[in-house]
Amino acid sequence: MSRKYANATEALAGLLHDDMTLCVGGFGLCGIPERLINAVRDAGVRNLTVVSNNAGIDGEGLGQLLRTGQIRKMISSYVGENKEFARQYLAGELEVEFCPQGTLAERCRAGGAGIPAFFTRTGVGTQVAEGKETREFAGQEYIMERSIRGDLALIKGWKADDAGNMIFRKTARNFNQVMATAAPLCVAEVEGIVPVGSIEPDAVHLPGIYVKRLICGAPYEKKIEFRTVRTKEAA
Amino acid sequence: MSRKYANATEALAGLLHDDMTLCVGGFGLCGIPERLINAVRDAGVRNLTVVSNNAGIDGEGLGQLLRTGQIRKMISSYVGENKEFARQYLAGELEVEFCPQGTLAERCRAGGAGIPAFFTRTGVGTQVAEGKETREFAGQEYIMERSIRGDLALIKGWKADDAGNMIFRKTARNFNQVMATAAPLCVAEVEGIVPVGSIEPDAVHLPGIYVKRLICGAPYEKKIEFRTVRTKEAA
Amino acid sequence: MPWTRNEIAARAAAELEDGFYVNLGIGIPTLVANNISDATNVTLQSENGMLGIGPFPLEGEEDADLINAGKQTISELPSSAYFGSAESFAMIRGGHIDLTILGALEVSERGDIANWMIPGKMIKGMGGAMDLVAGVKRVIVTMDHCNKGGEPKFVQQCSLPLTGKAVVDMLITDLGVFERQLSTGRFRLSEIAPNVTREEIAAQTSASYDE
Amino acid sequence: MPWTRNEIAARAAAELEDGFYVNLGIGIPTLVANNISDATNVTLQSENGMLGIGPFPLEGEEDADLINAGKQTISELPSSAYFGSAESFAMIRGGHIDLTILGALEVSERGDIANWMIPGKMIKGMGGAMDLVAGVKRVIVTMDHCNKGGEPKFVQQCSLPLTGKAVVDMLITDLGVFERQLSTGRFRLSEIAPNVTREEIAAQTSASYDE
Repeated sequence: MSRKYANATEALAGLLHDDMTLCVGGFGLCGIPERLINAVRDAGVRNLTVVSNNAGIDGEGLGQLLRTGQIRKMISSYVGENKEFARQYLAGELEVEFCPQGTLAERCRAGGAGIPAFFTRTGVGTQVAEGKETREFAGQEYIMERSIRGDLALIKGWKADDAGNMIFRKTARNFNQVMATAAPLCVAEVEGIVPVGSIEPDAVHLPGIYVKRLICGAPYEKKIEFRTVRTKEAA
Repeated sequence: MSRKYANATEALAGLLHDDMTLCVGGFGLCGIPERLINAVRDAGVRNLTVVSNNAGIDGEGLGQLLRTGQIRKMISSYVGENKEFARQYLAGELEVEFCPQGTLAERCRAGGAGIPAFFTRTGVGTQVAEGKETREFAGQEYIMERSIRGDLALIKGWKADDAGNMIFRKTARNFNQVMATAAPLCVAEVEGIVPVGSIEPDAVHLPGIYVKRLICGAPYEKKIEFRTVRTKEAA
Repeated sequence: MPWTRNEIAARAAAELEDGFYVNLGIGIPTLVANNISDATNVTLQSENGMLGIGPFPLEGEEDADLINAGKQTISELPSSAYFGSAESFAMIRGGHIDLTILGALEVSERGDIANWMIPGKMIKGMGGAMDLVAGVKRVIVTMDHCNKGGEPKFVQQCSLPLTGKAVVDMLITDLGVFERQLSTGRFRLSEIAPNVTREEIAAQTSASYDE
Repeated sequence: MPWTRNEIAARAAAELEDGFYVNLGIGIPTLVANNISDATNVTLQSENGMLGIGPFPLEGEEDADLINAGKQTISELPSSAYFGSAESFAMIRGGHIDLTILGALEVSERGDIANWMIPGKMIKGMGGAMDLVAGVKRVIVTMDHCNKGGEPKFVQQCSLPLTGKAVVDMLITDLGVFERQLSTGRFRLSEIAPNVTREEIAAQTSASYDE
């Protein structure tokens, strides 16, 4: 029973439907599952709820699904890089739940870890607390936050073996690790599928139990949002 | 400002006092901070609360602190391998809070992650639920569990650099990773201190932010509780 | 003839499906590992932080850093992965493990299980058992039908402190197999060991169950 | 003469202590990195999952997989470590970061901060700012004393949606430094930019503070 699929469309076959909730990894354009997002676009499923820290940029990443109007609701912490997002939001075409980045990560972790709710200080006294239960612990006020669990997780890794064991590369790990746990099913794209045994068991970032289907999406032309450099003299 | 200390006694200098709570890593005798435990024994501090999955065996690991009567209370999930524990417990000399292993790990994680309480299904309808708030989420009953935060964490790693970045080896990782986060201060012993730069940034299991003091405790004569083998023919 | 311990384990092993992630308890459940067919690709989880438990090591190759939740030396596989205890139980509690097979002191007719404590006698602690019965998708108990004193362990109501309430999905004893029905929450006797009669089982059971 | 943006950053950098773990926000806080003395060993955290942020990469060495929370390309150090977002914010929320330096739209006299939203205008989201102000041990805000329209940003009560309530420990503007007193919860003007008078500051401030 191999996890390997030939391409994103095949890897998603039978898993997509209207009105579903997708948990999507990535931070900005860094470590986003672009092949899988494109396949969701091509599949044409609509009315999606998407849990993702960001919403891509115009025409890139989740920006593609915004452009096609497939997303009904976003749960995100920061969407500043996306003009189409702003337009749809202000026009009332898109529902948005802004969630602090750490609370978003923790709500997804909780969803993956069987914890329906937890308390956090993040957001106390702000709009984020509105409508939420608060409680004092040791004289401090906390908000109760609910877990997030999607129908399907889409993530991007660096290398994986056919047992699903995965490693990420540098800051491209970000939300991919936690999103993989936050749905009963996770489909992953990686830059290389390696033989079982070539990832050191102590080096695994995401154990194969979380990764049900796998594609190699290489070659990648990774986009950079803000290219900042120093000159040799300054170094 | 180096993290390196010459030995366990020096690494713990100024950090120990009566009535304190220690969070101690290890599972059985696997990955226990034995040098640091011995230094706690030699320091003679008393009335300790110790958070640790197990209590060592007679005369090994935390069994040493039981023998000297330095522990007032244990928070553990399993102590079946320690006769002195059983004796003190039945004699009323030792207070024990039994906590399911996963709940123990999660309570310590919560303590390290700024989460004062969370809900879990573990223990619903059992003694563990007694006196605890319960609540329904989506028709299921959950218990509210409180975080654990100690005064000092003692852990054992495999290798670390002087920035405190640490890697563990095989199943000796166990509770060490999470205990390191569950106190404002963590002292670690490792089998080798390596130059900064020799641990790949993607391979770090425990970032140096959690590790304030460090000793090399080598050489180790690691104990095995239950030696189980197969013969070559059976292989 | 009642099933032997190994036959109970073999019957439990028949519940494993290809691709399953499984956590095995101590005792009869440990024997399940030897009864997994080569055609079934099963990954064993150890709650102290490992996926992909290999066989016991060859003599001389024991590694103190490589043990299972029963603290026995084990070996790793090419597909193994290690992680910490918090992640291990996030995996268990989050419903990512397909099946756990555990021993028990008592199982009740409503699916309660008691396997961690005999007041005044056994004070070892529950270890990971409460987390496993609460978090794993399917819970199978393997145990002798009666205790050493000949008294039923499959009972109307557990007399010992519970490990979990209404969590057992299947009970396999030396006398037969009982499956708990989702619809009623009651067990149904679905299989009988060779040459054991329904009457013999009924006589050694204080739990009420469907035939 | 009011401080320049870089002078504000330099003043903030003086708050860093040897061994500190620090998270820097976007804008003036980013400039703090260039003002850290070589004698002070400070580790910078990036909330997208990194400890030990290095300088911007040399041209041609940019790596799309290596960015900071502002999505700018950065470099790594020999002491760097990567981790996922859940762990990154466990670190932040758990109080393991010593100091965060952030920009702000408004700071109130009780230490409230607003820096994520202008209703009907700026709808970018709060990112990690709410987690930082709630979780980090010490919060320093660096900002211009007045907005582009010349109106005070250090106010009696924030008019914009809050990022955090009573969380700012120190405020550094182009005109001076305000430290919030643990005992009273009120700010005290502790330092004045060269050739700026107390009266000038008072005139450009709607917050009440101690002298």
